[in-house]
Amino acid sequence: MAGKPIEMRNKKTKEQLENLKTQVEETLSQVDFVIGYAKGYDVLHPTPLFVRSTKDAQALIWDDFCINNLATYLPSQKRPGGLFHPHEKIGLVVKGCDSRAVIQLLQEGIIDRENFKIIGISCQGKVDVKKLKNRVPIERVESAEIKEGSIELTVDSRGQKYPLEEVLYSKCLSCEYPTPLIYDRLVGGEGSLRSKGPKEFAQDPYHDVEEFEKKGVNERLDFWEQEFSRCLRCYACRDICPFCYCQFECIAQTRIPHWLSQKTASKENKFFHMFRAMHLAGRCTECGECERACPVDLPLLLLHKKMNKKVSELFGYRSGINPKLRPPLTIFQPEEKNIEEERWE
Amino acid sequence: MSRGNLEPEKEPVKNGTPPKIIAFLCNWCSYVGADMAGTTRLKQPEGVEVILVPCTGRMDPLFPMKSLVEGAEGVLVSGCHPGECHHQDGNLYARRRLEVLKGFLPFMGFEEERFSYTWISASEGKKWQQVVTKFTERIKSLNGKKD
Amino acid sequence: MRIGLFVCHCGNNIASTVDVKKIVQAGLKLPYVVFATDVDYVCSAPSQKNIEEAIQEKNLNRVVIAACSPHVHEETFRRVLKRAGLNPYLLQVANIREQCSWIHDNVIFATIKALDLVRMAVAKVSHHEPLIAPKVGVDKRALVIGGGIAGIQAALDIAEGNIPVTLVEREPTIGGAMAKLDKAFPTLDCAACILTPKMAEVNQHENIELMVYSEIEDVKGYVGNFEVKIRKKASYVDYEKCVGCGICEQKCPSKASSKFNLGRGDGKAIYISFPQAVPKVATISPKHCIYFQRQKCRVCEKLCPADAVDFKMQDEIVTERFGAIVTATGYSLFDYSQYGEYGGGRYPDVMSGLQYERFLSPTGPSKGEIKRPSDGKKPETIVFVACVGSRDEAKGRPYCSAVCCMYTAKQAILTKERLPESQIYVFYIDIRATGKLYEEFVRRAQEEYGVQYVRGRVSKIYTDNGKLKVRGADTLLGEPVEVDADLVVLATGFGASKGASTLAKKLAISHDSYGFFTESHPKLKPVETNTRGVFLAGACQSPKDIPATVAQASGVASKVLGALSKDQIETSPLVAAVDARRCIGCFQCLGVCPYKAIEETALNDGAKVAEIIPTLCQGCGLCVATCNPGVISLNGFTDNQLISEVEAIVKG
Amino acid sequence: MGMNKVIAVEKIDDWLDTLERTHRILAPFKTGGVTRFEAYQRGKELDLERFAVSSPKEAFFPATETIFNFKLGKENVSETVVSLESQVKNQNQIVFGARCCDAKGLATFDTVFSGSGYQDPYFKKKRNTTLLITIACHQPANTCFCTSVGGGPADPKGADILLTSLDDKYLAQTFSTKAKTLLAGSFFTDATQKDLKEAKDKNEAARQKLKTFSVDGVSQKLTKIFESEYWNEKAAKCLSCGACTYTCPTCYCFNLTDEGKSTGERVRTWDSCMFPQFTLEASGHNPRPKKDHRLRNRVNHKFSYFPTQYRMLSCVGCGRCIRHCPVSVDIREIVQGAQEV
Repeated sequence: MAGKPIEMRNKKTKEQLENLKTQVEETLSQVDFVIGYAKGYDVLHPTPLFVRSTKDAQALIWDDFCINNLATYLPSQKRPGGLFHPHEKIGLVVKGCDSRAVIQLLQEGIIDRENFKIIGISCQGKVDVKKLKNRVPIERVESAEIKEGSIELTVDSRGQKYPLEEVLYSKCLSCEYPTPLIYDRLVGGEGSLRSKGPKEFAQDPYHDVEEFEKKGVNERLDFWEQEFSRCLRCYACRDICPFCYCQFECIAQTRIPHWLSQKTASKENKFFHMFRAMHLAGRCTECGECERACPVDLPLLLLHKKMNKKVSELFGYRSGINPKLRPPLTIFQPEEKNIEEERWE
Repeated sequence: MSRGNLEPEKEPVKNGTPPKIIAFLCNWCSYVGADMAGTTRLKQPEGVEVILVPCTGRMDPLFPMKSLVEGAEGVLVSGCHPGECHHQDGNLYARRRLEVLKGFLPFMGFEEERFSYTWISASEGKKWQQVVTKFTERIKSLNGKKD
Repeated sequence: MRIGLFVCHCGNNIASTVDVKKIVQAGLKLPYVVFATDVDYVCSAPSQKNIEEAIQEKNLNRVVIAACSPHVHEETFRRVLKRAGLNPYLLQVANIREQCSWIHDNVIFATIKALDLVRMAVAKVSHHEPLIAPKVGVDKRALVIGGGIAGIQAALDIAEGNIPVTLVEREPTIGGAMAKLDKAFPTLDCAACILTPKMAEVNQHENIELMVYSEIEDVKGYVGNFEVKIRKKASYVDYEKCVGCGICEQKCPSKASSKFNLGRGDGKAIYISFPQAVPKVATISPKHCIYFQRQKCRVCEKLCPADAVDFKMQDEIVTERFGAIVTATGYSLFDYSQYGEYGGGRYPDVMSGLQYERFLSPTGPSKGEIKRPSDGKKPETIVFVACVGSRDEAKGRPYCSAVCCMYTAKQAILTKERLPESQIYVFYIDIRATGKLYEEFVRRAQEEYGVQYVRGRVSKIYTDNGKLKVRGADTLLGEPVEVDADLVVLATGFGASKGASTLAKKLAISHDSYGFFTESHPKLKPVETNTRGVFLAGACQSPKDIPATVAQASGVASKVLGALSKDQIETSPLVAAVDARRCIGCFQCLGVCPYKAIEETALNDGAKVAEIIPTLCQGCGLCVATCNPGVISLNGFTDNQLISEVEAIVKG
Repeated sequence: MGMNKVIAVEKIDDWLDTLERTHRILAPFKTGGVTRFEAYQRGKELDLERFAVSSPKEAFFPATETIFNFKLGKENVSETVVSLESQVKNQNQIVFGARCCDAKGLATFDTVFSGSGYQDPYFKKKRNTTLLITIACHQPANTCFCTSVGGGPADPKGADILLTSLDDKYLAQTFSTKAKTLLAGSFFTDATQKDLKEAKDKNEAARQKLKTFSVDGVSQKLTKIFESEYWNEKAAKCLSCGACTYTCPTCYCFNLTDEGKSTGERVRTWDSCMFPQFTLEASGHNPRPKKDHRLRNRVNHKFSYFPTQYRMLSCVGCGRCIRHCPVSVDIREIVQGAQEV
């Protein structure tokens, strides 16, 4: 099919990949390793790649499935003795939504700006593999390609086609920051992507929260009762979250303090997810990794988006946007504008 | 809610039993205010049981959350008025944390009326009686709707 | 675990609505409760003895006492455990009186609730650990902030107890408001005559270090170990060399309003506040000094015989350690210009009580001669208006300032003595004359000196061709009254001294909404604050007259001497501690601690973790609720203890 | 010799209904977009095509299991007595729709819980009353590698009955005496030689679809490279969560805790060697503080420690640990990579 105009989107992605490789190689001199994406066990599942040499860099990929929020590896620099990569200088490939996590971590002071280098890469929205999973047996996918605004998959050597706005992540459909808010280098140029990215598909980011809030209280109670009965307590949602950097000391598993047991009863699971939402209030940057990591597809992002909606209503604060702001629950105002004392008369 | 292992001769009047409400009171203001309501014999419903905390700053939102998840019918938190906290900033941090919790609980299927926080100084025994009576009524009306 | 349960009847205070016997029966069924009994008055001496015996006989290692509020007798019962050889913190008090028997009528429900409270106490006490109150050394030195009569008296009494005192005063001289008075009621002694000897004594006392023209910059530490930074403001005159001859003040060409005379009467850029000032030294006010404003003049530098003027002086910060701190920062006058209807601030012949006192004083602007500021003439009719900025809800000043009725009567008598033929009116609401010989004093003003007391508020003061028209009402006659006055004195009430709330923040003490510092207990601990080691004396706590102020000053001195008499002090063990092994080094706790009691430290593998200084920690628990991994525990209120109480209620 | 019967696809639901009267049936159902083993209920959407998230080990090794209930009572006033009361329900179970790898995983549990050493009564009671009806796998996923670890898409090992799909009907072969009772009844007709041949061909075709790699000598090689930097590289991206172990059909580690104060229960819950708390000692020392230690341990356990002790791999190649890993750590790549270090 020579001569057919290559999909504009794919052309951009390919250029970015070439540019990314050179940027990563240049960054190698300033850091111990750079984390990017490599081909995973199938075309739909890229996997984080730790690049330590130009040879490793050749394995770098960049496509419509590279979704991992690599900022989750940053807090590990803080503590030698325990966590992942104590005191090594890290380079990181960071998309727009991931960059909010980097900024929020800076705001919380758990990482030091000079300990890492950010290779920002502007993004055109990523395909949500779980939306594909509900439509086709993705465990037997052979190929996947974007063509004229749709994705074409071959499974069991049969072609399937779905329009992009049906399969992109919901966070991408309402994306406000396709270009990273913080970076040392930018791949794919900033100018051309100043447009809001896939805005034309845009939805209000909190429409699902508002829908859920319309339900009656018992309906909501039963919904969570039913959802949380599936939770295995594997803690993948906690361990992938960039802000759960106290994962190895988490009170979900301690006896002192003993807030809950490891029983997988719906009540205990519910309490775990509720207190995690409380701990993330005014911090979570809605990257959606917890929902992606959950083996039993719990609607976890809904929880954290509700909390962020409440925090922004009360304190007008959105996480991970302005590095100078202190997270709202670590400060207070003598007079709170949006909090009225309850009237008892 | 079982009544512990007290076996009174006759089971108390079922529908008359006041709903059980947990009240976390700060040591310097609200607990003293509740004591003052006691010294002035201001009658109150029998369901409110007080847990003493050194300051509302100590109030981890997980305590009201755990109380409600474990089945408490209502949770109250009260401390010194903003600006008069014995420990300076305790109630000012608590106000933000508890307001966020108050907005989150209904989303998880708890009626909004089941959790409340307020400020009661050491001399406001009367206000404490009012808060406790009003709050118990609210919980009773909720239970009324339920069964 | 062997828990003893003691349920009190409290006469019939508890027994009237709580079936105590049933609580004891049910209590015996609770796990680990091996002994339970009811007691008539558990706080009585014999009952305390019985508890001690029960502890030893039944070798109890936990005690639950179901009685009145812990605020009443927790300390008492801790001493009981101590005497019985048991760690005093293995105790939990269940409040079944103020928060149960006294507020309920239905015996069944009250008993059920009382049992719940007992079950909560048993559940919590089973998590209690023995706690040892840490002992700390004591710096046997005292700091007194404020050099008015309260500060002076406190400093002298403390110094007499052989404790070195540092007296810090923000003005260039001590004496405070009292130094501004001409006479003091009810004895009409000359205020200076009774004050200046004490001021001199302060200056010469070998145990008192005087730091004038200085302010408190920062306070750290805790009882026995305060570290205070004091800012010695640049006075541009070397106090060591200056002999107070006053030549500089005479020759200084600048014009300034005299701060000491509250803006009435002129003063100079370089000044000595008043003749009997202690220390008698000059100070330069940069705002009015021609050299500072226009880099010219320096007359004072040339003429000073002692070569004491030094324009290059800088503020100096001095850090000193103290065991106790006394705040005696006095009061400020209510700003009467807020009463537009009284013409305050617009009419020169309407002034505050203290300004009028300056006119009465021989060291005042008119050398004691009563003259109308506007035209210097002798006033024939003088009107005093009581309760200006006191007992006035509308102006946000509902309280009574305690002294205005008395100083108004005094000023009326002094005026009548100097202007016998003058006619004096006093508009008042109620006369407050409660001190010794106070009522008789006011009666003398009315009968002997013919001062005309008119009961009613003044509604308006306005000028009509040179005359001040004072319109009010006479509620006894039930008719309006209008007086043409030559001079009006507003008996202005007390407010907190300027900067009181900033000082309160530095001392970690609280204050009410008017800025008066909060005492630990209005009746039983009037001179202490809720922050151990910080004491109060005088008007900074609430408006009061000189006799009450001096009494409080001597009272606070005994408190300070008591606190500093021991070589070691026990601080509360109910403080927080970090489990360094589990701390992840996010330091959110450090960010919220109101007492700056948390520091960064490093483990041997280089990991940075938080560490709490037990003696700085006041046990508020803010860091515990902030620590997401639950790594900080607060003795007496750990997460597991509070959770066990919640579960005792919910799970029954 | 086992029986060979045939049952029409539309008869499966009726068959399950009759079985349900005498057995608790656990089968893969789709709820909330997730296929997982749940108790049978008429009307639930049975999903035999997609892979269940976690394995059917739930049937005999549940995520939460009460070992016994305790109650602190009082004989006489002064000393507290603990009364224990444990009830293990006697319940006939059927695991319907497990894959051959899941069934083979059962062998690991049998070795550990009722092998030569300590016999776990809770496991044994459930194991003896549970029948496995597995289904041959004709469309393996791209993460499956059962043939590389001594298994196969139609390997009957561990199964009581093996169903092989023949388009509109299933061939049902029994491999245990108890299984024969399940095939009575009108739903079944005898299988013909044609059916058996067709099944054999389908199973062989499925086997061809799978790429096989060799694991010879892996156990010894893993021991050799224990100290190598290899593990640091492989574990770099790992988040040290429990998704791989909790969905794995052969992971059997658990935790025992007492919950409750005056009344409560001792409860057994799943635990994961990937959590740091797994090896945290009371002293605070942790022999495996870093995630590369833990990943090395997980792979070594499956491919070195267990085989050395019980002479069989404890990995059945189901690929769940790959599919459910949030960062796609691939155990195949680790094992093959280890051979070249």
